[in-house]
Amino acid sequence: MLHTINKSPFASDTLETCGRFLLPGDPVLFIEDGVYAVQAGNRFSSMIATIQKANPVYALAPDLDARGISAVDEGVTRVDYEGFVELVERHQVNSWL
Amino acid sequence: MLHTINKSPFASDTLETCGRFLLPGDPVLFIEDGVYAVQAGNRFSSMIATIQKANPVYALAPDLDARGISAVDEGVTRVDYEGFVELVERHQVNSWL
Amino acid sequence: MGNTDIEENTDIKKIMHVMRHAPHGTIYSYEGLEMILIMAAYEQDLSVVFIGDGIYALKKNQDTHGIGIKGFSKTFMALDGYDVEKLYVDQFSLEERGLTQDDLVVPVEVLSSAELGGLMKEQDVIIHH
Amino acid sequence: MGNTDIEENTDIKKIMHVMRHAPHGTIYSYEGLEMILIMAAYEQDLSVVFIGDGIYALKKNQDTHGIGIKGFSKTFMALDGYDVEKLYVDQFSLEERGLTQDDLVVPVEVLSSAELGGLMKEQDVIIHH
Amino acid sequence: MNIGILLKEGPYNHQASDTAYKFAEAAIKKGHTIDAVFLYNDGVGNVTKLMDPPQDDRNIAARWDELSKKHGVEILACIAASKRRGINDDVLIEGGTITGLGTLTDIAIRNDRLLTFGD
Amino acid sequence: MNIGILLKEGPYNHQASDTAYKFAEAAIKKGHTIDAVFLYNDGVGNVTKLMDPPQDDRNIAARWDELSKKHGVEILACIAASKRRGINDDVLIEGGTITGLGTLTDIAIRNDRLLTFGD
Repeated sequence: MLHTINKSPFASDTLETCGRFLLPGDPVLFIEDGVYAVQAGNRFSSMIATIQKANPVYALAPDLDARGISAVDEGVTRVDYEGFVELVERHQVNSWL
Repeated sequence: MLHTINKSPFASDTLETCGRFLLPGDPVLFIEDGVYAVQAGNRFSSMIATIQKANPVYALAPDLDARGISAVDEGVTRVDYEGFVELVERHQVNSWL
Repeated sequence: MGNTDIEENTDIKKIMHVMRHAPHGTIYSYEGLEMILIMAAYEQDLSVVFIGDGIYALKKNQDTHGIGIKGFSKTFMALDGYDVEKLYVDQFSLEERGLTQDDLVVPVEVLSSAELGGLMKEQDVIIHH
Repeated sequence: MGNTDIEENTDIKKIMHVMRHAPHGTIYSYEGLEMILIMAAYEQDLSVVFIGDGIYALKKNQDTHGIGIKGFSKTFMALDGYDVEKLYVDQFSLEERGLTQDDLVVPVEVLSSAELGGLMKEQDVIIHH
Repeated sequence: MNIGILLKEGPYNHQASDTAYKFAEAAIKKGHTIDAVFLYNDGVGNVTKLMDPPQDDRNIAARWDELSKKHGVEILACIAASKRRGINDDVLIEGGTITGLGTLTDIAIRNDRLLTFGD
Repeated sequence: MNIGILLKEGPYNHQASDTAYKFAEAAIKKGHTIDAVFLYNDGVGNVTKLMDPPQDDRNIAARWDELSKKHGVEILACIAASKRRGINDDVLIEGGTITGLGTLTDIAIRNDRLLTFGD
């Protein structure tokens, strides 16, 4: 199951909430304001590292670029909208609004 | 200066953010989903107690009633819309949306 | 059993509604409930999960008279009559709010986050409100 | 000095705009900036404060081409030309995001929360975006 | 006391509209003047006369219209925000006016208070 | 693969509408079928033809209209949510339809995926 997160972790509890329901192996895709979570070296970097122990983490590249985020946490994979579609091809989707 | 907070502290960072900018004596009024902050015995009770050391805390009674909150943290004053107006008569307003 | 039956069988989808917003401050919980009531007529495998502030929609003794907005907590009691019987509450969210099952208007099953994660994994469709 | 002059003088209001939302995910920051640009023509005592995710609006190297939304970070550079010179950033919010002044498109004054609280207290009007 | 209101969210979806109305009502009852309600962001959605909620629910647009007619409260929608969201004179309630942000600045200047309601 | 989209926020105010569109575009390009975009909550605001954004900005309603006409994607607005917010046939884009929540249920049942975009 693909989990998408579209909220800034600083403003909203969505990342922390979603994190409790992830099963090992479930991919997590950050989109929209959610991508601030994977900016390298912010307060949430250790949480992202923890998630990555059991779950692949993706971030939507156009959303990163729009926000001027060039450096993302290690191990985070950048995908474009086509990559988003490919993740949806492979998984049912759980959009944590 | 009257500070109003209208977001649930569980979902949003508004309470914690506003808290950093309060000056001693400034009243804080919780409205709408913000009133969940003063429900007695939840995770934010100690933060409300800390704020009350320097700031009077109010909560909008119609919003408490609408949410079924009968027990509020000690020291929190219930006001109706008329009481809201009275606070505005006495203070400039800072609405933390 | 013919192919038609099998076909019909696979047409039953597991649809989960996840209530995440507090009532009244925003409409998501209310309009979410409206959606659940309509979907209930379609004989799918529906479940409703309350996570985070979504739990507050079930709080007893809500009186919305003063804010001039229609209350709807009692409508959750009607779900049973629509054969929507799978109501789950996230234990962590409940405890964090200092609430217990006794504070809620309907009987629910309280589950751990891990158990709910497992249920989510089984779904064909998940809609957050 | 006549009464008229005093009257005019007290007509100058201290108006503070508090930018609190990240850009692009919602429109608040963009429409907030539109409001500031119009108000700038009215010769009031304007200030703009960036708190929490509001700081992200000032982040360098934003390229919104891929999401199909107009970028506006460079418009903050134009504020100076409109005599909006009081741009303040909350130090705590900046550090929490692993950012420094070098990451921002315009020169700002970085203040502590206590200092910003003091500035807020002096205002006639505060508008959050 | 003269009070201006800035309302930044649309009807029904957020409580902001209801709280702003209840506040205005209480302030008027206490003898204050509500100078204007200025609608910004999605707030412009408050003044479409096409709104048609269930019969047992409040009609938010009609309520603002009545406040305008009964108490002379100006109900103003920002033109730029309105254009983005499909609000124009064709759908505007009688008591509403579409205007620019300069008007909001005047409201901020001429009143003792400017209160913001939103999300 | 057949995909349905549920869009829960209005245009411009939230990025949801843009992300949903970009996703639909990419999915179609990859050979998938976008069956329908169902608009709920403030999402119904996506389909008013009165929308008139600045010339250098995208026109979100026109974009959905085009998606409908070019690729046969049904653009559907929930009737109850629309009535609350003043969306009716008078202001609806040509490619849009106002319908009930039963239609969303059908969309959820008949597609391989139902993706939600919102706030």
